[in-house]
Amino acid sequence: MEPLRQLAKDKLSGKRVYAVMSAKGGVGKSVISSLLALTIGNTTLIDLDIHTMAIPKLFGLEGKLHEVTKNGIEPFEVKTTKIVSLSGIVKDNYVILPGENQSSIMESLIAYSHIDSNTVLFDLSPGLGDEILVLERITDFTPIVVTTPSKISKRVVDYLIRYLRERGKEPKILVNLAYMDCDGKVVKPFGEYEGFGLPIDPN
Amino acid sequence: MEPLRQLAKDKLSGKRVYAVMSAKGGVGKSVISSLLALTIGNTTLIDLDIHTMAIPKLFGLEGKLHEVTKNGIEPFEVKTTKIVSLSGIVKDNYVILPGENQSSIMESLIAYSHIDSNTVLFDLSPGLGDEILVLERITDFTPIVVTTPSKISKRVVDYLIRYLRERGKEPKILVNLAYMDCDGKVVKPFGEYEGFGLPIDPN
Amino acid sequence: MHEWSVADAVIRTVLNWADDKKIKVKKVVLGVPSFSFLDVEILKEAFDMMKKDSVLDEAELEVRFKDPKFKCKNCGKEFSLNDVKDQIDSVRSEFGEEYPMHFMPALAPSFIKCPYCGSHDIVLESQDMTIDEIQVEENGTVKTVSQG
Amino acid sequence: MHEWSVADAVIRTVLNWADDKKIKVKKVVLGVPSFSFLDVEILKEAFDMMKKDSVLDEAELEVRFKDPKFKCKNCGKEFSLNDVKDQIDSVRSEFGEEYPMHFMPALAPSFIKCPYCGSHDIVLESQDMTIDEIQVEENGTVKTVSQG
Ligand SMILES: Nc1ncnc2c1ncn2[C@@H]1O[C@H](COP(=O)(O)OP(=O)(O)O)[C@@H](O)[C@H]1O
Ligand SMILES: Nc1ncnc2c1ncn2[C@@H]1O[C@H](COP(=O)(O)OP(=O)(O)O)[C@@H](O)[C@H]1O
Ligand SMILES: [Mg+2]
Ligand SMILES: [Mg+2]
Ligand SMILES: [Mg+2]
Ligand SMILES: [Mg+2]
Ligand code: NI
Ligand code: NI
Ligand SMILES: [Zn+2]
Ligand SMILES: [Zn+2]
Repeated sequence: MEPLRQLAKDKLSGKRVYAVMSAKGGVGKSVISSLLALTIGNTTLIDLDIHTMAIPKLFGLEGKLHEVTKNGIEPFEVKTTKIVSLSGIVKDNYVILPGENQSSIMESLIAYSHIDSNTVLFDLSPGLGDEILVLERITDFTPIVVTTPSKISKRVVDYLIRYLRERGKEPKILVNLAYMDCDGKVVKPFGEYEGFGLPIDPN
Repeated sequence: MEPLRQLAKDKLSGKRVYAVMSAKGGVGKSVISSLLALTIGNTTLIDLDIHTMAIPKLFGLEGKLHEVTKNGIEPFEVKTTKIVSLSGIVKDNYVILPGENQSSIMESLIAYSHIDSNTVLFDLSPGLGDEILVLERITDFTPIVVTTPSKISKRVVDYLIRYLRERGKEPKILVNLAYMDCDGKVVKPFGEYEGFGLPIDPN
Repeated sequence: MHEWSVADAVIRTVLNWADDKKIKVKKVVLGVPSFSFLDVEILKEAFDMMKKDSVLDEAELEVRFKDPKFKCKNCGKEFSLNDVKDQIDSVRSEFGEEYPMHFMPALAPSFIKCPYCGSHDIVLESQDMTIDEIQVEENGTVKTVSQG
Repeated sequence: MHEWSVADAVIRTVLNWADDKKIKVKKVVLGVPSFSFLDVEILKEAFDMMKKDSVLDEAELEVRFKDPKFKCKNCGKEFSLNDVKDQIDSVRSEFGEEYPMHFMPALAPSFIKCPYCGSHDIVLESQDMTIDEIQVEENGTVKTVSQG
């Protein structure tokens, strides 16, 4: 009997839930989840990376604390995107924690958020741990897996793809940092790739 | 009374220990720790990223299992670098785990490794969690913090730098993916930086 | 105001557990870590407002505070809440009512250092919110169901 | 061969604990998870070889196997080792003697799925190797020191 688990499940029930994931760090999960949320519109973007807390940094919301009402943690609003992050709870403190505390914090963040959009998008931390296990026991999500073209990234991300397929989920795969425009010449600094790739874009 | 902790402590006692770290993923920790190990020479490189396990992938050692002798887990040898990784235990299986199991595995990997070099170098996973807490309770290490020039990376890495300084450790900071040579023109796709920066180098 | 979310969580959990059992819930006992500083009056008010027209209609909420035991994984020493009172007061002072551990007691290691060695490598007993007991009336009899 | 490292860990830990106490250790009781399949004969042989010329010189090593209880955090069901025997046998078959959980019982969730819902989100009780008891002789008396 777990109150937080129950509340988190109920908050996500009936929603369209996406998780931007990778087993590898620095592939662009946070950048892509932010762009996706803005593009889809009317979306709640929940930052589940409890150590990095990058999403508010990407939106210029650093140092801001979430307001709390009877409905729970009120997201920051940027256009039609509603953002929830642990940094809105801890302000500019670092979050250092033993592993056993992670899942409770992730469940709490979801459970206590005021979610009134029909679409919810999660930005996950790297690794294959509680971020995935917590999400799996709370909701049926659609995985969006991000990789870069590098051999390392592909092999590491393959762990996640295999895991997801074993669990009956077919991920959508995005290749980021695929190429760069060097004065009209296409350069691929991180390796070759197939399909659609997102460019390295300083903007 | 913790047997693994004691054994790990004893294995590292009297060694010169470095930890290549970052709170941010994909900044080049694994690439840099590999280059450092090869450069320093006569070094044991221990891959503490238990989910990614990138080091053997960088050295072309994927799929290989560690030999185990009376001295423990025997490292893979590449020139004078000795490599230990969880992938040498689990082969090509993914490692998915709840957070509470992480620290035991990290301690075990260190405790059971055959370490006979005077220098030990750890490649850490991103995040601010057990990887740092485990290392701190086992050994006095020198932190080498890796960042990229991007604002996000700098702000996230600042969490780690603050934490380390609070613990009385002054980190050496490396800026990676600092610039790229676009046909003789220097391009900085991830932002501005100060001091010495390592280039984006497809080689 | 976070108390409203806590009441919501309790009610939803008990409703989910009750499901289609033919029962009336008479009492719910909630265990919370003392350093979350939940406001019991607001919590009960929220509970009473939100429980209406359900099997919890007549239920009473009892809140029991748990003082955690702390153990440092760096130096091995154990300590109590009293030993870190100043640290906790300092955090509350910085943040006000909705301070981080009000929402998430599990954040304690990020904000508390071992009073002996200064490490954040701290494990807490009883850091979670738990439903410890439910009293139900079934066929005219009141019985207690214990939970973990 | 990993048993040699286990013996090494036990000896170093007891030596560290004994420090400069004026004692003789008579017995050490080691608790290990049964599914690590440590070879007790090799373990004792290694212990006897490595304990020489120390306060453990006359010590006996007793090994007690612990059967873990498993709980799935996805569906909530509990199960025993017997319920996952086939899965464990399959991993041992793939890897041989030095299979992953031989070294690190804590790796079990990566290799075992809940027999009810297939999830890897599994928590184990008793997954760690523990020194449960030390018997010492001090001033001619044998007494038992219990550990966690
Ligand atoms: N397409 C892109 N072009 C240029 N920079 C990018 C792109 N995608 C990500 N980045 C940068 O790469 C770094 C890692 O991106 P981030 O979204 O934080 O990755 P992750 O969330 O996977 O760790 C950040 O500094 C970010 O600004
Ligand atoms: N200086 C560099 N030039 C080009 N590619 C690099 C450089 N440093 C790292 N990379 C690539 O960037 C990605 C991330 O590097 P990695 O060492 O795995 O980072 P981390 O260990 O911090 O996650 C890898 O694909 C790697 O090959
Ligand atoms: Mg991110
Ligand atoms: Mg993790
Ligand atoms: Mg790495
Ligand atoms: Mg981590
Ligand atoms: Ni409140
Ligand atoms: Ni063995
Ligand atoms: Zn301490
Ligand atoms: Zn299950």
